[in-house]
Amino acid sequence: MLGEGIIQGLLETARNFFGSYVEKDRLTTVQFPEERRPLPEASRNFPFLLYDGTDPDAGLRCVSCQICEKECPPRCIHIEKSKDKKPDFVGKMQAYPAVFDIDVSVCMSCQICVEVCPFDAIRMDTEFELSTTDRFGSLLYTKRELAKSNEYYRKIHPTEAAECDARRAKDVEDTKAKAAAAAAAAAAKAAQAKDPAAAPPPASSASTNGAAAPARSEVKENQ
Amino acid sequence: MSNDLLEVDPIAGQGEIMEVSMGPHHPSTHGVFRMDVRLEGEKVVRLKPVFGYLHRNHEKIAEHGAYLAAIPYTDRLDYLCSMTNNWGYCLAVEKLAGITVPERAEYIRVIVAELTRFQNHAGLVGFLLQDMGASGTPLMYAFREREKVLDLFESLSGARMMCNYMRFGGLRVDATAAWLDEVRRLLPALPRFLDEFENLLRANEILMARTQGTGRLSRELAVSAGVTGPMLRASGVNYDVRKVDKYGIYDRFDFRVPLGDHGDVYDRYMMRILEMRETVKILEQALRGIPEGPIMDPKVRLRGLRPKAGEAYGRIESPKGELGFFLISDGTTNPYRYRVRPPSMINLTILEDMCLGQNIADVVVTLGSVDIVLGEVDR
Amino acid sequence: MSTLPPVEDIKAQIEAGVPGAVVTVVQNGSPSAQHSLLLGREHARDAALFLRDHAELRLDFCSLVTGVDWLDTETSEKVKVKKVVEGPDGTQQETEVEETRKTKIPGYLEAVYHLFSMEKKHGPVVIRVRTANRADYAHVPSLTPVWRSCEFQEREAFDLYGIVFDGHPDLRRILMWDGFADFPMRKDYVPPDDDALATVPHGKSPEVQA
Amino acid sequence: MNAAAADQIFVTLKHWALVHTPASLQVLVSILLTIIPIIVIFPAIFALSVLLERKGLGRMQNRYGPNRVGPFGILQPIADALKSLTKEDIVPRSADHVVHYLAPLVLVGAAFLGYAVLPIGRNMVAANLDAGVLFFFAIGAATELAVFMAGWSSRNKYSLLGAMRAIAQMVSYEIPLILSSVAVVMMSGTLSTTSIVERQAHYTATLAHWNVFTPWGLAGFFLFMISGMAETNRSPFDLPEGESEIIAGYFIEYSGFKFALFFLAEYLEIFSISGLGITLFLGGWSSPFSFFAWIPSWIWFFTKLFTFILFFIWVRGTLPRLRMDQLMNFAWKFMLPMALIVILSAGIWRFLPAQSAEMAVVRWLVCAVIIAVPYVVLARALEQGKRIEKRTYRYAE
Repeated sequence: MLGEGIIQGLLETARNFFGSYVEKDRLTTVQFPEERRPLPEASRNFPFLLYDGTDPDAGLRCVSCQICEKECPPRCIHIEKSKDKKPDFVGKMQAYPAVFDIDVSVCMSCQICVEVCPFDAIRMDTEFELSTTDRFGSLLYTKRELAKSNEYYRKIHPTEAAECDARRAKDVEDTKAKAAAAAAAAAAKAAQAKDPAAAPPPASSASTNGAAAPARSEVKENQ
Repeated sequence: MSNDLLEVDPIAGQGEIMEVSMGPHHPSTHGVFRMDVRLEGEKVVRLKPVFGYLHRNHEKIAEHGAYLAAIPYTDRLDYLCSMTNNWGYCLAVEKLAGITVPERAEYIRVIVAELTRFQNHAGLVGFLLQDMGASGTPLMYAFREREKVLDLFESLSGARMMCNYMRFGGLRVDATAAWLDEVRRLLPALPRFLDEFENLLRANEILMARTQGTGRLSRELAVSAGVTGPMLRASGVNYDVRKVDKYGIYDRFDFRVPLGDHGDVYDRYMMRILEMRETVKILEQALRGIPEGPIMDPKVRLRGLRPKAGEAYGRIESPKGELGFFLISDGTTNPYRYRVRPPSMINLTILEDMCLGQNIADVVVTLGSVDIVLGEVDR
Repeated sequence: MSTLPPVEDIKAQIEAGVPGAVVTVVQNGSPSAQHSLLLGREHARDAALFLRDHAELRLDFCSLVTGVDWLDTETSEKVKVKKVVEGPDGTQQETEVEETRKTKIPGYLEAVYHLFSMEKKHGPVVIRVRTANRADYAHVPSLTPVWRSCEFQEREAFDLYGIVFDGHPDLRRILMWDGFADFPMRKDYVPPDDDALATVPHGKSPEVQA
Repeated sequence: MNAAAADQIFVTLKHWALVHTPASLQVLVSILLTIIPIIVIFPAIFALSVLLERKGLGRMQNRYGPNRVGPFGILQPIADALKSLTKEDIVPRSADHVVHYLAPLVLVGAAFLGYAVLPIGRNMVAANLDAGVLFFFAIGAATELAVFMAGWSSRNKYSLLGAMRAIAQMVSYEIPLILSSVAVVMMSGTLSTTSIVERQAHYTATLAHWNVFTPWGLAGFFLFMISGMAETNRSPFDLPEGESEIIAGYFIEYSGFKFALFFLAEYLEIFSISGLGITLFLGGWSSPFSFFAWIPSWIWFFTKLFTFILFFIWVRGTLPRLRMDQLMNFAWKFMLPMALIVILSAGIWRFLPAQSAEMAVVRWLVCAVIIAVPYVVLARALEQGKRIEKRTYRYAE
């Protein structure tokens, strides 16, 4: 009969009207500045550069391999390699970025730079209140603005950071083991030279380097 | 396509023709879209869709980048359904390079794609009613549910709309057990929302009067014009790429494809409602069957993928219709030719045929029922 | 769902069904193995109609229309040629000498159609039609009269590649604006450097300037 | 202070003020004291109902609604007013400037004039005209002129479409609107709004003699309210401004304060139509039960008015918009015949005797059937004419 569906609809809106005062899950709106939803751990916004320790200049993990620059779909990363080198966390001499700019007005938060970085040097931030009054200049983030500490990373992405830390700790250990093995081998060689009869078996600990190893070789290939 | 309420039209053919340019700034064109409409009174005598305002030459951009770099750009095609866009592209690359996908990844793909379908259909129905002048109530109900789905996407992929989640050969990150539990918790709420929606609107006389018999599309024209998705099925053609191609693991799920008989706006609206119910069924099955295992084919090189020279066309059933990606490889790291088959744009081909002789108010409703997203139409 | 015969069979069927049609099978080297049929321009529309109306094929659904730009290519192949060379001892002797021969293949534009059947639920059959050259407006027959779905996609190929589809009912630019002169999807297209919204040039951050 | 004094407090105040003014100014002061409250109170209700509408719609849509300006957002109307006052007033270059300027003024003026004959309480009516109902409809028709002035002068295709829609709609719906009130006029035997209310302010047992308690009154009331909604361009009849089709209709080219005037006029019309509906069918300022008669009459009037406003908001939050042809169809093929039948039913009611209780019940039933049967027939015809149906769908496996 004419009007039946209309009355049904009216009842439904009335139910929602009163329901919105009673049932919490009807109101999905959050009163933003006062009330903030916790961001999920996977949340991502714009990239930042990680550094270890307290000094952003000394501890910056980036070795300016420029993979992210090349892979970035909108090409918003600009890197200039340093002339000199400095030791990285395992003690290997590596270049560092003299200039590392990200134009976040161009960046589309796709996270591909994070995925391709073999050095765990670039990660996604969760900070989203980034408005500026200047259209271009303040949205061009330089190395200094981008550098954030590992502690910050642990705070915003705890699970991911723990994995990353474990991987790096293993790297350090492997390097140490490698160095120790190399030292042992050298010592053995020296001993062998003295006494060829007592030769130890060759060191086997230097082979495992986990996920970082193939990535590293890839870096060389690309360069 | 006669207007049954105005059977007698004594001044037909004598009236003055008024040209109205609907859009690009118009509240109901779903973005920057223009229709050059010629009106005789309020009756449409000609309608030419004009678009390209959002054109950014997506295909050229993708041809300039590596295979990996195109994935985040596919998010921006149909920006409401980034997950299915990712899937379409990844499927094409997988065909091109002969990559297999682990089972767990296939299940997660189905889950996120069906969630996408749900939120897209819910949003579309809301927008359609908004176009009919329902002052936002259905839209807000739809958005309330969509919000929950987007929250899930955010906690899975890190972003609500631009998910950039799938990779050729699998997925970027695994879904945690907690996430799957979240989806399980959400599932019962979805049919409840659909019931509410039906209460609000299904028997509503105004809705029926506005949509039944409006924007009719015949079966033959729909097939010839390559219309796909719910719009095609509303015209009574049983063609769902999920059933036809059985891509991914869709042959493992038990779901039905609703079909309409009239091909009008009401049927298109109901197709979406019924498909949402089927989607919930697929989700339930997928969540029951999801195995443990890897989510990425370890042999795949995401960076610097160099497929053998050749070409491949991969297509999926996106919420809007058949979303296809056509790739030609010349053996280098960049696709030689990258082409999207945008369902929204092709579904627009017959917009004029559907609108001729109708009221200007029906144009808006008919356009709303096509379900276009200008990001995809214009690319 | 019926299965589709191999492309060679379809080629034979077209050649039998459309008198005078020239059909070539284009092999596809990728694992997808979607081989395609190259139709001659003169009989392309007849062949398309044949494919659409054929009782077993019933390719009633043209899913995708693509323009592809193939630039002029130069292939160089190494050929071993026998030559008479003066030997070190002064005698004439025949030796095989490698020589590179360069062949210039003129480029062309190509329209690729992916056909499926909604009735039989099979596909894809890929057909290609090539233009004679890469001139500004290169012609192929339009298949819009066969499949309505080609209408916008052919317009798009015209807009972005400059392929003129003869017999298209409404061939105008579709994505670019009407006054636009070039064809941006062509491989040799150079975008004009007039981006008014270009951001700050990279490397000009205050740190560097200082 | 007793109930009667509270009831008549504004009347007494006005008298007191008049007594203390010099005789030469008394006429002027009397006029001002009548007009100024109307000009102040109804726009204040406008502000309040806009807030209510936004909050109510918000809650119906599971949102909060405005809640930032002041506690619970109650100062939102002030913020809105400030915004519209400070906005730039844009007049299209090709517009007819004079008419464009006049249209909102004429509209607001016409909207205010209707209040002259609305009794908002016992002895509280600005102008007690003998032909009050006629005056109201005559003034109501003047709004059509203003709407067309706005649509025409803007030189915009959408506004012209909107204006044409508005004219067609208003003219069509004025007929059932007037016809449904003819039944009341017929039964009351007067065109004066105050007399119509007074005739309803009697009680049998405890129940008032409101027209809405009779079958013809109930049907007439619904017809009146539906036509009223259409007359004031409220959802679901908001076609003249249908923002999803013709963007904002006839006031598309208005901004700032002129736009606010259109907005104000629209709500004023809603209030005045509701007020007339209350006067004709719901006993005006009288209470429904005799034991509530101690509540001051003006409180009753405004309570009823707010109930109406809330109902309008509720309907707006629920229904999609009709199409032009369906709207016309509804007016001419359903509303008009129904209004005529209501008149017939009222006539029969008038002449059927109702001395005993049984007779009264019989009379009630007879008149109800006279209305119900045509309703079923006409509704069927309307649905079949449009061929609308609930559908079932098949599935492919």
